[in-house]
Amino acid sequence: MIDPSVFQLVCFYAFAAVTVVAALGVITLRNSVHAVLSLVLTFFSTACIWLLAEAEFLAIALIVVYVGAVMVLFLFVVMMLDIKQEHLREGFIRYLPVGIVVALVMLVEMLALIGVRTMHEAVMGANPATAAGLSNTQWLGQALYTQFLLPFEIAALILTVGVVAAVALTLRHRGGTRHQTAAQQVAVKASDRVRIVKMAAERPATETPAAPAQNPETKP
Amino acid sequence: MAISTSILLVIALAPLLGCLLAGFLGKFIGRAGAHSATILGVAISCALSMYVLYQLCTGAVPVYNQNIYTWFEIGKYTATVGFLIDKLSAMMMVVVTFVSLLVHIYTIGYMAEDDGYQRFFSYISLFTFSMLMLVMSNNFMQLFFGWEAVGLVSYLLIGFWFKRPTAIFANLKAFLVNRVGDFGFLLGIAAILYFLGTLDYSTAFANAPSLVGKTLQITQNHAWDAATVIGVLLFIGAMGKSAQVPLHVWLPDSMEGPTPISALIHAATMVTAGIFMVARMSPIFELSEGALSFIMVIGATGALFTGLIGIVQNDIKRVVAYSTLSQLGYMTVALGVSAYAGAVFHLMTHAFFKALLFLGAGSVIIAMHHEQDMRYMGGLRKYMPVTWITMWIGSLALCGVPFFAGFYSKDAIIEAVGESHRWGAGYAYACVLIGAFVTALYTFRQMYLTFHGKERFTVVADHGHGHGEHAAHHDAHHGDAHHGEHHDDAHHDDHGHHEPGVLHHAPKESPWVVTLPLVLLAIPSIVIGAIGAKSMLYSGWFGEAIHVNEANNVLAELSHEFHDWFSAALHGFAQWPFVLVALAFAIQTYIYLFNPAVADKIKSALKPLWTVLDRKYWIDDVYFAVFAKGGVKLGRALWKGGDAAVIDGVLVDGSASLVQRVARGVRALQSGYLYHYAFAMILGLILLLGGYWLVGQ
Amino acid sequence: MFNHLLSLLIWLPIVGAIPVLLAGSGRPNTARWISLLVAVLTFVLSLFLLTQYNAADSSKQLGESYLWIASLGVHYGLAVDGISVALILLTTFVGILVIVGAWEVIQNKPHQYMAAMLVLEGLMIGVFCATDALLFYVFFEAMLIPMFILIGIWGGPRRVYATLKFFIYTFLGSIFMLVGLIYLYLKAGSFDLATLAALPLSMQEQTWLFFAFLAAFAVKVPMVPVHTWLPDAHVEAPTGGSVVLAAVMLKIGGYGFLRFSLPIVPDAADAYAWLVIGLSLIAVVYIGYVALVQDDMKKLVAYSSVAHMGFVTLGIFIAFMLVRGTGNADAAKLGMQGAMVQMISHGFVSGAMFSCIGVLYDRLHSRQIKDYGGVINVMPWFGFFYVLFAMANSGLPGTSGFVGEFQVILASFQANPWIALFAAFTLIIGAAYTLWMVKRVLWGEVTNPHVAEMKDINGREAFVLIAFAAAVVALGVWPQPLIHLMDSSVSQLVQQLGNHKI
Amino acid sequence: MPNLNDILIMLPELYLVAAACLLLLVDAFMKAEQPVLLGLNGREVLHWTSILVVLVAIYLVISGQPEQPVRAFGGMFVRDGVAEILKVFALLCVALIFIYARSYLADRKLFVGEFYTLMIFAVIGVMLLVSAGNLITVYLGLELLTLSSYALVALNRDSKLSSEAAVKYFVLGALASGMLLYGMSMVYGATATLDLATLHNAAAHTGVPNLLLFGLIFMIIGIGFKLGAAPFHMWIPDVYQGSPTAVTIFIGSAPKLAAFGMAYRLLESGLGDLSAHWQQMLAALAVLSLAIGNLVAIVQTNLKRLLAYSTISHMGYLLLGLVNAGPEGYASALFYAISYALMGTAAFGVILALARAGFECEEIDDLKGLNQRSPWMAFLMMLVMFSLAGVPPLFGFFAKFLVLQSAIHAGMLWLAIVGAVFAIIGLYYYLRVVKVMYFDAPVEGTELKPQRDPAMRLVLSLNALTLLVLGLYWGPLLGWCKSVFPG
Amino acid sequence: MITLSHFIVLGAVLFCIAVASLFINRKNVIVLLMSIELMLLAVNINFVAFSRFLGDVAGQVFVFFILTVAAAETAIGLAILVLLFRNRSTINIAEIDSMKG
Repeated sequence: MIDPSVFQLVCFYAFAAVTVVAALGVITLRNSVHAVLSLVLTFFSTACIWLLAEAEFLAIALIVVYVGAVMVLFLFVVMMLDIKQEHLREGFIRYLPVGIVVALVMLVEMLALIGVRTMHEAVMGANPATAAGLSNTQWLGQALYTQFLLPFEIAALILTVGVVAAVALTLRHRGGTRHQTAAQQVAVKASDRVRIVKMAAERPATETPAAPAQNPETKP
Repeated sequence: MAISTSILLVIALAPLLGCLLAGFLGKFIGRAGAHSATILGVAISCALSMYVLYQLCTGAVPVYNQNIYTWFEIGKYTATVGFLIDKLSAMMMVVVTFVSLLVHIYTIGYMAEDDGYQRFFSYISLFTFSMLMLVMSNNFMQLFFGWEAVGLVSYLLIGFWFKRPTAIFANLKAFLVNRVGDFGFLLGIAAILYFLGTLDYSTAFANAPSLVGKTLQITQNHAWDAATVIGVLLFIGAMGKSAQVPLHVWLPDSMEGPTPISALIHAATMVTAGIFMVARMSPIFELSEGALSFIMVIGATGALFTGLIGIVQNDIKRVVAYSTLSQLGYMTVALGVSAYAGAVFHLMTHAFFKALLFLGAGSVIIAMHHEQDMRYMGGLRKYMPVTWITMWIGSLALCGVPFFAGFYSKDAIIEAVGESHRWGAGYAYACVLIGAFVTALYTFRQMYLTFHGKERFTVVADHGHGHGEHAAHHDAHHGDAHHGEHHDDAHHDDHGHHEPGVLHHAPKESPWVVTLPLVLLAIPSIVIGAIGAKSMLYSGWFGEAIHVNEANNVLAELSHEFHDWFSAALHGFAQWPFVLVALAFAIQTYIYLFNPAVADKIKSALKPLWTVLDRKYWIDDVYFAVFAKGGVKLGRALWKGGDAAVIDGVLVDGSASLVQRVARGVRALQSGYLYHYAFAMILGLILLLGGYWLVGQ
Repeated sequence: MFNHLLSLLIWLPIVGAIPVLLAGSGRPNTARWISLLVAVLTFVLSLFLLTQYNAADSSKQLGESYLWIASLGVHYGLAVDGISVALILLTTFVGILVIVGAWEVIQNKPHQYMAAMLVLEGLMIGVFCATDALLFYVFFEAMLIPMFILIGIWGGPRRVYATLKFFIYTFLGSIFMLVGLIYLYLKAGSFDLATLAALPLSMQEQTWLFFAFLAAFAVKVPMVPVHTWLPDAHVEAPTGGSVVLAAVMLKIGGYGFLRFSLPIVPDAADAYAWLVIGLSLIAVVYIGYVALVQDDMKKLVAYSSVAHMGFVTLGIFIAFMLVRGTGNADAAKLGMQGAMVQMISHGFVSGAMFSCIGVLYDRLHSRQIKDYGGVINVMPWFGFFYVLFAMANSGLPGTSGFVGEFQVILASFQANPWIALFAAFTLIIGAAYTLWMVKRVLWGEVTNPHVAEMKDINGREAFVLIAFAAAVVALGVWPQPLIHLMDSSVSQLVQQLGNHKI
Repeated sequence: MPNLNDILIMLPELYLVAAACLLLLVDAFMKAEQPVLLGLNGREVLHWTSILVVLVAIYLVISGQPEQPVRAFGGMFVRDGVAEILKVFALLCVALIFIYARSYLADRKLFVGEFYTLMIFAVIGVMLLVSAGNLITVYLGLELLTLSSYALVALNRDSKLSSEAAVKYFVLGALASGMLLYGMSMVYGATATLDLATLHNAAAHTGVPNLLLFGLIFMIIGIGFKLGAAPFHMWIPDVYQGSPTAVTIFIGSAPKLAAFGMAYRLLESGLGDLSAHWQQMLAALAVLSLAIGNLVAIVQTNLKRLLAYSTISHMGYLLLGLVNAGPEGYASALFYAISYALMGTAAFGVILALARAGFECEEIDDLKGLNQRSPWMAFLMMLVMFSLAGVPPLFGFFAKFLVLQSAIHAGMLWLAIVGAVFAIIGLYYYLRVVKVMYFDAPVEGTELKPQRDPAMRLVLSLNALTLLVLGLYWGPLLGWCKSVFPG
Repeated sequence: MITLSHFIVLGAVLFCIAVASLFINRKNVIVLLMSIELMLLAVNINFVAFSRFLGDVAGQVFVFFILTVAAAETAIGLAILVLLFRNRSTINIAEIDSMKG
């Protein structure tokens, strides 16, 4: 048998490699759809890594929420916008060296400052959820609905804002289109449909031509 | 009994009141009102001054020295306004008010037609006030006040005819040159305050002996004798006011002013303020051989070299002006040899005869319809006998012919210089002696050219304008001739200058208001020397007012030889000065009466010398080029180079535009591209991380 | 009310500006009369202040103090000494004259002009009263706003450049002072000037603070080489603006030296007195030459202001050399008094000169000297005043211009004859630039038809000029009352000079 | 478990949430264009109701002010003096903005309910952020605010500039959030807590603060971005310019208060013991902000952009106060934030008042000759400009004075001098605005009249005059600011 | 043996990739949005790892909220993107520079 810890490590490296490669794919692929799909792959492999860290709930949530909803939204927009792919990658190569240099410098700085060496000694201990006799989801849920109740409510608020904002920004009342409003249709009265108007056979001669002109001003 | 303060106040303020009346209310009180008010004011001053002098002479009253009010009082330093009336100041007061009174009267005639009649009276009364403040002062502050105030009036009067470009040039020049003198004078006063701790005369003079041995640290290891510093600085003030070389350049130009002013201010009184001041400060000057030598050399140089210029002048007033310069030189020399009394005495006699000469010249100018060039005169004696005679009196007095006033004063000076052993006395003696000869040369030349010989003008028939008597008016337009611009069309044709030597009316004697002052001045020009010589020169008449160290007292030496005025005069005929005068008389008589052509021959023979004199040794030109033009050039250079270029250009606008340029550069970073913005943030992150990495670890 | 006399003096004009503003451009005469009324009331109040002030007492008087910012311990503290009283009188006096002077001259939004003037007046009085450094600073800076507006709206063609330069220059100087004041506050825990004066400071601290103060006040005075805003500001400012600027605002620089540099950093001020004295002398000589060649009358007078203000700084700092160098406290007082008298006198003289130029400008709409010539022919009365003020400007005895310069020169000779020598140079160069201008403007034939059409001064202008003339002559003939007013305060200051802080 | 007390502590926030939801419903179901109440149409009812809602919230905040800091929801929420004061002024700003913005929005067909609800959501975000007691609440409050802001910026859907601004804002904002979160993760890793109070204690005892400091750097970037401090300022000019002015005025006011609150919470409440480290970083940001803000503002021609750069420089000054890292410094920074919020609303308020259909009044030259056309508006704007420039006796001066004092007190004299120098450069462009209004002639044919909305004119006048009044009498406000930071 | 550093390094690498993408990518706004998702993912990895290694639940809860917020954020981001495209018919970053300076 393979030592579980070694297996874990192998798995980790494998998923990590996929994650990184897929992430690179996200930012390098010409076709936006491919990029989105590559991002999905990134998420997927990350979820696997989280499973390795025994964070099952979040791993599943990541896939459900992200891959299931967010990435679909992305795809939807990408398709909808009908973007010409060819132009969108121009200049990428030109700036790539700068990008690599900056990214590497940053990475080196970050790693140096984080002090990954000391972290190397931190070995994954016992699963705290298990230690508490709970599943990961229970563990998380208990915290979420007690200690983190307020943030939870705020998150709800944020989602509301997201909805309001998305609607406010994209919903259009187009003047040219015709809508049927069921409520109006139901609530209609007979008097609204037909009005019997009595009219003189011919125009009264006394009426001055100026009178109608005033109407628009008095009744805005 | 003492001199009444009220009297002194009236003496000083009466002319001021007249000035204010004539000046501010001139329109209401009219011409007659203006001259009456001012003449009355000056007459009162004159009468009271004489009374005060009389009181002092009789010994009935002691010297008056009181403060009127405190001007400022700061700690131990006080400045006051007050009067010191001793014989010196009393004599000056009489001279000033007397000459002023006569000039006031003379002006009635001279300025009869001028638009600025009231203004003129106002000015001369203001002058009288200022001059009185100067001579009556008992402290340095007030002295400086009077000193500058007479300068102001001089400025106003030289520029009285403000339309003349030459006049307004001359008055500016006069004021500025005087300011150069005042610059030194003020420093001198500051030095007195520094060394003697007071601005009051009596205290200062009492402390003066303490100056001995004191020095003024000029540089780290260089110190000057205190008394010399003070003396020289004060004398620089006198050089300005009394037109001593090299600050003499303003005086000839000041002749742009109306002639009465030339007589009053630029001959009789104001220009002698410097002489008066040095005499007044004698206790201080006596402490410094160096300063006195300096004074003597300056004076002697002026006495000779400015006189020389007089010989080549053709303008009748300018001759007198150079003669004034020369005579001021004599007075200064006298001061330089510690013969203060001689200087003051000469000041007095000079005041009379020089005022006479100026007023006489003015009279001639009236007669000649504002022709001042002597080359177009000649033979005037038969037209204007009073003027002729009085001017001869004045001339003889000027030349120092025995029995005339000038003889006593001038001869005393020459002899005093001869007696002196001060450094430079030899040079000074030579100068004054030759100067006497030169004086006679230009004086007789002037008299002959003006009154004798052929008439070099022609009288053309009158055009019927009847302006003959209105000569004074034309003086106002004299300067215009050079510029060919005439605003006063009514008198356009009256100006003889367009054709020199052509008159529309025959010359004639001036009215009585003009001749009366001539006569009144001629009298003292003859007798005052004889009257005053013994007492003022040799008997210590001034008393405490003038202090002379025993060792320096050359007049005392001379007094042994002086017995009485008559014998002195007789003795004078055998002296060098008179011989020189007689020689000059002979020469000039030959040239101008018998052989006028010789003059031109000499002139062409001595062309270089003549040019030197005609150009006044180029001093004016050099001053103008260096100080006026140079000052403007320097100013422009400093302005454009310093203020505009360096401070504003580089520092102010430069930094502003630098900021602008930097701002534009920084602005370019805000490119509008999202990736640049992100890059900036990331760069910020990297730098913060890196900075921390480098610093923190 | 009499307990709040100083507050009243400050706030009366400022509050009085509100009805003036409310009068609006539709009722210009109402605005004018109200502002005149306010200005006159303020002047009367200041005269009352004079009667209330006890000149024999050297301490600060008529004090008011309220806690302004409790958490910082900043006070709204007012009090005056003789110097303040003199300067307040100058301010209120000039305040009336600028309002009268602008009467019909300002046609564009006169109510705003008058209101700005009144606000400015109140703020300037505030500067002279404040005993709290922060309050002083507030008044000191707030003044810039109305002045900025005055120059900017009613100024000449380059007004924008000039007014920006003015504002930024001054702000530049004073912001460093602010930093210095904050430093002092942190050290002393108070902005009270008396407390700051008693605060011991090391030489290094004093040096930095000295230069911070110098930056503020040197710009304001202005001293060479930070003077270049002044000619521009003056040239472009409307007449009233120039008058106030020259007559009062510049004095605030000198006043600041007295209130800050002298008592707070005496040792550094003594150590760098040579610098200030040197700059003052440069102001006299260098600026004199620069003034000589100006083609614009206002610029000329502006430069001459710089030169004359040189005497103020010279007088103040020569006192250090005298007290500390020679121990001659009386001479130091002489110099200091000279500086003070010069401040007041320059207020009158420069105000008068600018008023005169304003009179000319209103007629011909030019300030160029070359556009004039022979003005005396058509405006004799004007000529009288012009010559009088020109003479005062060149320091003629008998006018106020002489007194301060005389005293400063006398005092500086006590310290070092060379200083006096350069200072006395003003006698020559001052007369040269002033009288040369007079010559070109006033004397001579009428040079052009425009000049020929000029009318002599009217009653309103005459009022302004007569008032200035009276002040100039009165001060010149008898300066002792003014000197007496300031004497005890100056003595006190001189005494403080000798206090070493280290 | 939360109890009633927790609810009461959070009453103002909860009330606002409820009110916001109600407004959302009202907006959805009320006929916008028809009179519904007292002759007002639906929109107007919404407008006034929103104002009322905010005012009531202010009342609730003030009336419920606790004596001592209290915590709710297990320390997630802290109600203390700092939070109170920030909330009061943030709400006040929003109320002012509602009043100022109406005519502007109506002229541009933006007078929609979403504006009001999003604003209220945003201000709830502000309130949560400044009251946060936990990194999670910090993050969520911040996101509530920023997400609302993104939407508000893009509110004018047909404007190219608006959408461009929104994209820039969004991308950079998300980047900043990402960095902030990254920092938070590191802090969490170092201290094993998200609670700020616990964090404070842990930070005090942690021996190896390397990870903590690393996190700190990232968090400072988040703070810097929110403040708009250089070099994280790039979004500010474009967003200010591109947003509808009614939104710009918001971006320029309440979020700055929030940013201060966030900085205070993270840096002082959380990592106060590391002040020696972050002081230096903030000082660097301050210098850069002062330099870039003031310099680039000089060359602007667009008034909103100019004010944007001015904001950057003001944030530099605010940082001078924070650099002090003591009660006094926080008080001065808070004072500065309040002063800036008031000045910002007044400045943009004048622009809103002058803008009309087809005329944005956002170029500096648009103000030409304002004094001729509308002296009162010119006067108000002048007050604002001088206040922004820091000229006494206006409010802005004292704010600057206090932060300079804090910097000097912190021993950073050099920083104060830098601040002073850039104040001079800054002066120039404020004066330029005054110059245009007062010294330039109006452009012929343009009409420069404020909107005929009496409420707006009155409130705007009060807003601007407050700058003068507070300049003359700022002691109480300072006292308040100081009292919330116990020594 | 998986250690904490494995996760952290992975997070750091992802973070750097995302950050680099933000300025290398000069054309497509959508890629920017995706980069942001990557960045958040990196953060989440950190939190999960720290939570697991510290035995503290808060980190995982935070991740939960980050996911939630990111969803809302993406919705708004995409809405803005749509707006942008409607107004300008492009999502090319290099062309979005009407405001600068």
